[in-house]
Amino acid sequence: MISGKFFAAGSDRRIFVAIVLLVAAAIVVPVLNVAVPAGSAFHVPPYMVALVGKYLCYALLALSLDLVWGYCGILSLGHGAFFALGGYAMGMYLMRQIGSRGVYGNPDLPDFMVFLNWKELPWFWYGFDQFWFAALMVMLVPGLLALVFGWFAFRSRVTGVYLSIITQAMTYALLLAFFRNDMGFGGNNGLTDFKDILGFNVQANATRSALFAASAIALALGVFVTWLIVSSKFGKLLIAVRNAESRTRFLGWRAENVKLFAFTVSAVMAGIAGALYVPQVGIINPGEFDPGNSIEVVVWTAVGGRGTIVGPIIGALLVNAGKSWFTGALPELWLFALGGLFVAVTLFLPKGIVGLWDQWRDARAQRQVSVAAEAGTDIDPTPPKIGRAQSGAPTGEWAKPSGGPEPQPAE
Amino acid sequence: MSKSGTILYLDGVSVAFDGFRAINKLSLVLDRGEMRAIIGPNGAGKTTMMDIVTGKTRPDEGEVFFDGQVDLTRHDEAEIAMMGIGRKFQKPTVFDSHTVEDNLVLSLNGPRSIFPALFHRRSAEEARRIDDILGVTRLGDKRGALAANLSHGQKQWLEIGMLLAQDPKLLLVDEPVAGMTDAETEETARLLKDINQTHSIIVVEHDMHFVRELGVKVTCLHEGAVLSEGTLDFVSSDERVMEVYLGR
Amino acid sequence: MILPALRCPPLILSLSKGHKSAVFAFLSFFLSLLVVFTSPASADEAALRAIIAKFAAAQNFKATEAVVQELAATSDPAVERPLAALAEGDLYFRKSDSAVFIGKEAGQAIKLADPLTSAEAGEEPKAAVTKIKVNNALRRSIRDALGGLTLGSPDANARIAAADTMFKTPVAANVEALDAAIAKETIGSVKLKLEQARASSVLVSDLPEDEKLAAIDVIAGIGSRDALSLLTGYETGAEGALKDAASAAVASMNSTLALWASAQNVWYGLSLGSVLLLAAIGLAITFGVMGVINMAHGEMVMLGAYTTFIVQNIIRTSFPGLFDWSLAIALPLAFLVSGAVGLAIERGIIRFLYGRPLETLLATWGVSLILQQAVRSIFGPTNREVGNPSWMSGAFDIGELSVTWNRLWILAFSLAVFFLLLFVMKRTSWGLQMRAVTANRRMASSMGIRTPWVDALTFALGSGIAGIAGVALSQIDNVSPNLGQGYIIDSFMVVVFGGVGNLWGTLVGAFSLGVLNKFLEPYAGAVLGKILVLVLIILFIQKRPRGLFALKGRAVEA
Amino acid sequence: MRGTFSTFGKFLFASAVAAGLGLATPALAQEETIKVGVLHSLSGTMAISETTLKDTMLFLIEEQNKKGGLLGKKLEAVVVDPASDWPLFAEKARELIAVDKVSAVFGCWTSVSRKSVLPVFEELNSVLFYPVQYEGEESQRNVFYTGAAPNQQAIPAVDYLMNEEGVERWVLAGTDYVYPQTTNKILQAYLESKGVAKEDIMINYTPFGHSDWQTIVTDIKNFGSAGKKTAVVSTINGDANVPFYKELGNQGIKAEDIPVVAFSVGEEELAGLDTAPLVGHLTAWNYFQSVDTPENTAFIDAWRAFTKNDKRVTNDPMEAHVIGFNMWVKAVEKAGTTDPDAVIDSIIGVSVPNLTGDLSSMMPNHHITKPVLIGEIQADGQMETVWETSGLVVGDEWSDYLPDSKDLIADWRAPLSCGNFNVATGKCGGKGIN
Repeated sequence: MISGKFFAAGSDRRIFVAIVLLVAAAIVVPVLNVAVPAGSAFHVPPYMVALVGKYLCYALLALSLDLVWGYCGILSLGHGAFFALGGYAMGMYLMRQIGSRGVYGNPDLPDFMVFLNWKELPWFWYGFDQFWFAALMVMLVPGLLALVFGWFAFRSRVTGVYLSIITQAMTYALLLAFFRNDMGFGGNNGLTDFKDILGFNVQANATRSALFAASAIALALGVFVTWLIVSSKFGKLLIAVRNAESRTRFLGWRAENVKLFAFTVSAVMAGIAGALYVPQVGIINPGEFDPGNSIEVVVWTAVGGRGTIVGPIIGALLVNAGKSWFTGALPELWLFALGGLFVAVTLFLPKGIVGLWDQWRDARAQRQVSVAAEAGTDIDPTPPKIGRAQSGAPTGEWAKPSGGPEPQPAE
Repeated sequence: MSKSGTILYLDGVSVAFDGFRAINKLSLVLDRGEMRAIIGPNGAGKTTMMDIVTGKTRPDEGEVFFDGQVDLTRHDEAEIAMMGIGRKFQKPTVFDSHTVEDNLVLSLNGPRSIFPALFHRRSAEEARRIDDILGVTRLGDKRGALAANLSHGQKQWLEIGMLLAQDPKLLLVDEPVAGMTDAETEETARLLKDINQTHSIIVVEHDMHFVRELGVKVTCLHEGAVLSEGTLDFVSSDERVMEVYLGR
Repeated sequence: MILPALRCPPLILSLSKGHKSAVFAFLSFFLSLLVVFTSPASADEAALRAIIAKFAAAQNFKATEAVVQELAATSDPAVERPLAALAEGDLYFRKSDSAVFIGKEAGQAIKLADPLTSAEAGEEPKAAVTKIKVNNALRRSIRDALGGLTLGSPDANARIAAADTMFKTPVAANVEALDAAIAKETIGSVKLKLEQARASSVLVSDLPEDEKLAAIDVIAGIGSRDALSLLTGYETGAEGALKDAASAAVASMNSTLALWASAQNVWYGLSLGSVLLLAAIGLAITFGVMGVINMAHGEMVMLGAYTTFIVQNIIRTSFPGLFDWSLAIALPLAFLVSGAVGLAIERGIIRFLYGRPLETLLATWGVSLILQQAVRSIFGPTNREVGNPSWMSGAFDIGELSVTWNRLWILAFSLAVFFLLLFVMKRTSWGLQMRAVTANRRMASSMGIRTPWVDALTFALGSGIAGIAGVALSQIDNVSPNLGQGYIIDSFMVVVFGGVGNLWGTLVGAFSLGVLNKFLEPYAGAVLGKILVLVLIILFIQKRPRGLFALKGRAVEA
Repeated sequence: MRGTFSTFGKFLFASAVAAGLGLATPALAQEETIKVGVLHSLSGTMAISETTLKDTMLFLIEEQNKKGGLLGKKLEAVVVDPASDWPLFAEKARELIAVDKVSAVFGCWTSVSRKSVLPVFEELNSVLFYPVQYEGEESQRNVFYTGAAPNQQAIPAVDYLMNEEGVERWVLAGTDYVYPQTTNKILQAYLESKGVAKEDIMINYTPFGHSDWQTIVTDIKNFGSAGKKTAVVSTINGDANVPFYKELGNQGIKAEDIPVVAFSVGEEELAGLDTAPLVGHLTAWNYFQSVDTPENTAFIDAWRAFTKNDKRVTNDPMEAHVIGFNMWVKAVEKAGTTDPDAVIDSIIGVSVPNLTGDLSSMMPNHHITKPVLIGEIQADGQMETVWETSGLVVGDEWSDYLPDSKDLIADWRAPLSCGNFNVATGKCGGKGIN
């Protein structure tokens, strides 16, 4: 039924295209990496596989933020926390896989516990030697945190700035907590020196390609699931909550449950992104909880265009590619470029790249309509559902302090 | 006063914001099937009264009962809406980035939990009701238009349509005809009277022409309490009412 | 060994209680006068020179220490000059002839002076002389030796300093000297100090037990940390009735000190609160009043701190005499610099974003990155030195409460800024306009208020105040490009906790978070304490979704 | 439909291609050069320390080129900015080795950044020179540790305090991360082995960037008033030091009463501080700018000329890079190639002059020999050496004071070629349970 709707209705081509591209990348890139000889022009170097694989995880993270921010108006400044928790769950599995190959050769304890003189494995490390358990935790831990946090916050109707700030407080508190060596997660150094994943060497080229493919498929699935959610009646409800939360209440909807569901699903997606990220970069440490990281995710989403599903993916890929390039080519200048980008995007591209594209297409359609109208024909410009759904900036509760909107040059 | 037979029963209700008494020992009773018009100058407490009935604001003291037995002060907005109290806001509040049709889809009465919404498919019955409502509210040709692009009057109609879709027992309608043409105003009055055949209604309105058109009992609020109650002619000839509206 | 000091003629000395360096500077100065105008009834000068010459041969600290002791044992006031110079690291010997001099660096050369008479003795290149090294242990010995020599000083402060030194380093031999000094003493407060010093010396002497018991009483009466330290040390080695008396005294002092400790904690909490208040108060304007989520707020603070650095730099190179005024000069400049940058940000970026507060978050985050990197490019990535003016250095005691001057000034300053701001907002027409624009932009503009200018100036005011905060924070924190980052999250927490749009909320929020933090710290540790505070804020916001001092009523709910 | 497809296809691939092209461009050099990677943060929180090391590397490479380069080729520095972001360190390391094809990398400051790049160096088989003092407990085939191990810094400092200052009571204060935790574990074991009672050791951890030191300084003061001579061993990191020392100064804690010995405070950190109230507090390093040797004077002069700043300070990690770079140059000359395997073999036993007037040698455990200097802070922000080891100390990668590491040694010479050889079991691989 669901897939029937997806393929038959063709309701948003760009979703379809994105999924096809991602699946294609998941197949083609590993093949070009592993099977094509290194000298060939079609060879994808392992370096690129690792790099783009990392970007894809970021893209999934940005997509998860898009679900809550773009569609539901919840600006989470703590999404990096869910990402990091998923990453830690995966990292714990990878640490347990090292077994006695650690530098001290202790079969049970990870190295960092050995040299801090720990005698036995803390209880919360139990079970992580099993992949299925770790995989479950990857989703459960961020999901549960989001559920508990959201249940408190949304039920008490913490909204707008207040919500953003407490999500930031949440990730900041976790950052400080994970820095503590006593927590048993390796402190500042985090978890590293991974050897195997599911019995395959994490550093092997084939494993890396497989992880790349897994990331691409996960992202494709993420796109599909997000699309399913936002194109259902629930998705309409999400947008309704973003537009006028209290109005939905007067219609009998429980806005807090709507938000809670979206927030939890989003956290799970972020957790999965983190879990795929860790084996590819080879380390997870508290730095991922840094509030600055979470703000950067917001920026990727804004650059691509929030509330558009493909926008955040494009934003994450572009900004990170830019960051990779700048930090290598113009290391002294890259913060200027990054900062300038944020300013420029907010000023001139309030709806992001995808929003700009829609605007341009709408303008063209408008011209066609007026031409057609003059010719006496009647063309109905059906507005693209997802792209345009965005058009009202998600002000809602936010607009209050400064009153009515001022002129906005880019609109 | 007995609560039985009433659809809405307010007794001795007071609420204050930072020392300012918005509602002051207000008592108001609406019988089942009744339509009531409420008038009063700005700040008389009309909107706050609606906030109390719909659960947005908790009264400091007093009783608020729905349908003779439900204590509304113990429920929140969503529960109250599910019990059957619908509200149209003074400033038309529709979902701007949804189409007219989707606005109605979200308002149709039915299950209000997450998973049914996630796997919801529109039934023939729902499609028919939407068509009906679009016909009644004359928004048939705007079905696919974004609510944000509607005129003020059309938004008013859409919100009334949303109320209809919700199919509540009691409708609270705040200034339904602001921004409407005379013809539309008359049309709205006719529609409300029509709805009143099967529903109880409270209408807040400044437009005396419209209130006269409705031809129902009128309550005038002032400084959070009932100043005068009766037919429009009775109320408008009340000296205190005249003083409030004209005097100061 | 310090005993012979008593037989010296009284020295004209002025000892300030403050820095050791100051003490030594005074010492040298007055000693030079002394050498010129008095003829010391002293040991033979040649003998002294012979001892001093041994410094050149001292291969290690132990050897140097022996020479110091030998010099001190002469009890000749003239030895204070070379000893003071040694403590300061200013004593050198010439490689060619092993002659010992007092030296002062002058560029690539060392200016030499005679160690006893301070007569100029020419210049040598650095390579031709060797510095006689000194370490903490040596400095301690010298301090003790000099302390004994100043017991008979005509300056009361010098005698108190000497008594304090003797109190901390009790020697049995001091008792006799102190007895004599007590007999001569006329000033009550000094006498008390001398008696305390005597008591500490009595404990280590072989005087009878009842004298020692009396001494324990005297020391217990002081009640300070030093006294406790002394008695605790004594207690471990004592026996019988003396041990019991010491233990009892230690116990009672400990309980008194515990009370003082909680008072101290409150003070620390207030002081931390004042820092939070300073950091947050500008944000209370830009974020609280205007609704701009200004992530570049921390960088405004940083700009203020760098302005202080520049001002001090100019003063250091051009007007060294004005150094104590540097902060006063920096204040208006920091306000102008940060205010101007704020104005530029408002005019250039933020005014296009009113009504879209989330976008202001992104844009100002970008601005903060740019400002950080700009400062890094201009001033370099390392910390810059901003000095404390003398009136902000050091500490004073109220009972056992130790209050540092810089914290006290910052507390006073933060309150002054707060009330000034409150005055501007509540009592001036500008403040009225500001509030009018916030409450209802359209109405305000139709009443003839030029809303764009009010917006711009309000933002500039908030930024300027952040700059002022930077001047104060430069006194206690790093002046580096990362300065602002450290405060931004805390600032937002304070404003949100206190309630957006309410200045009093920010005040109460800052101080309550500060005190809370400081009371958690001793139990939970600094890290866990901070985490707990964050968790409490999160929980608090659930209870009061709009902060401590929320505005109520219909208008608030959008 | 087509339009949509191609546009979004472009978007997706554009990012990948942009990255690929962008990263490949710096490779366009005129003549063949030997590339040297410089992996130090130029932005973010660590820029404060690491930027100087980047400049040092540029300086060293320029000096070497003036001498005619290496193996007849010019050296070329490839500078990247890992931006204090640990995963980015790994990405940039990979970029340097795989894309820029550098022959060796000089970089990292924090342990976590080193840990983050380790797998990359292992996988792509390149060499990293790591110039900062660290907690030890590591010896990796591809990494050369030119900073101090705990036995080259912490233990001599404690010995000094014990012997010269008669300290009996110890406060171990550090930032809560691995280096202080491990160092303090080692010191605690060491102190206890010297007969210090448990209650005479106080351990305190604070978060990164801690700025309110009032309570802790008071605690130190109180701990120090127990009638025994007390000292503070500080492993407080980075930015937290300035407010810590300011608080010490303001609360009037003098070095004569409670000396503080720090392992992470160098000339660079002190440059941001008025040191007059701190005179006499101690630091332990393997190099001070004030060291009076001809090598050091020449180095400082050349460095100041290079940076065009006659006040520019030098510090210990800079010296570590000087030693590491010279060792690498010598090893490459000895091997006749920059091939990492050859260099890894040839560098062991290489000795180069350090700036303190001795010859430092690369030991088989990939750590180097260094003198240990204890210095007192002076009013001008410099350190004055008050004590130094009589000879050079070999870096001990596996501490003898931790139960699980005391049986381990590292020796990268054939045939042992092992980073964690267990002398008790005679096997490579820690406890060697397999």
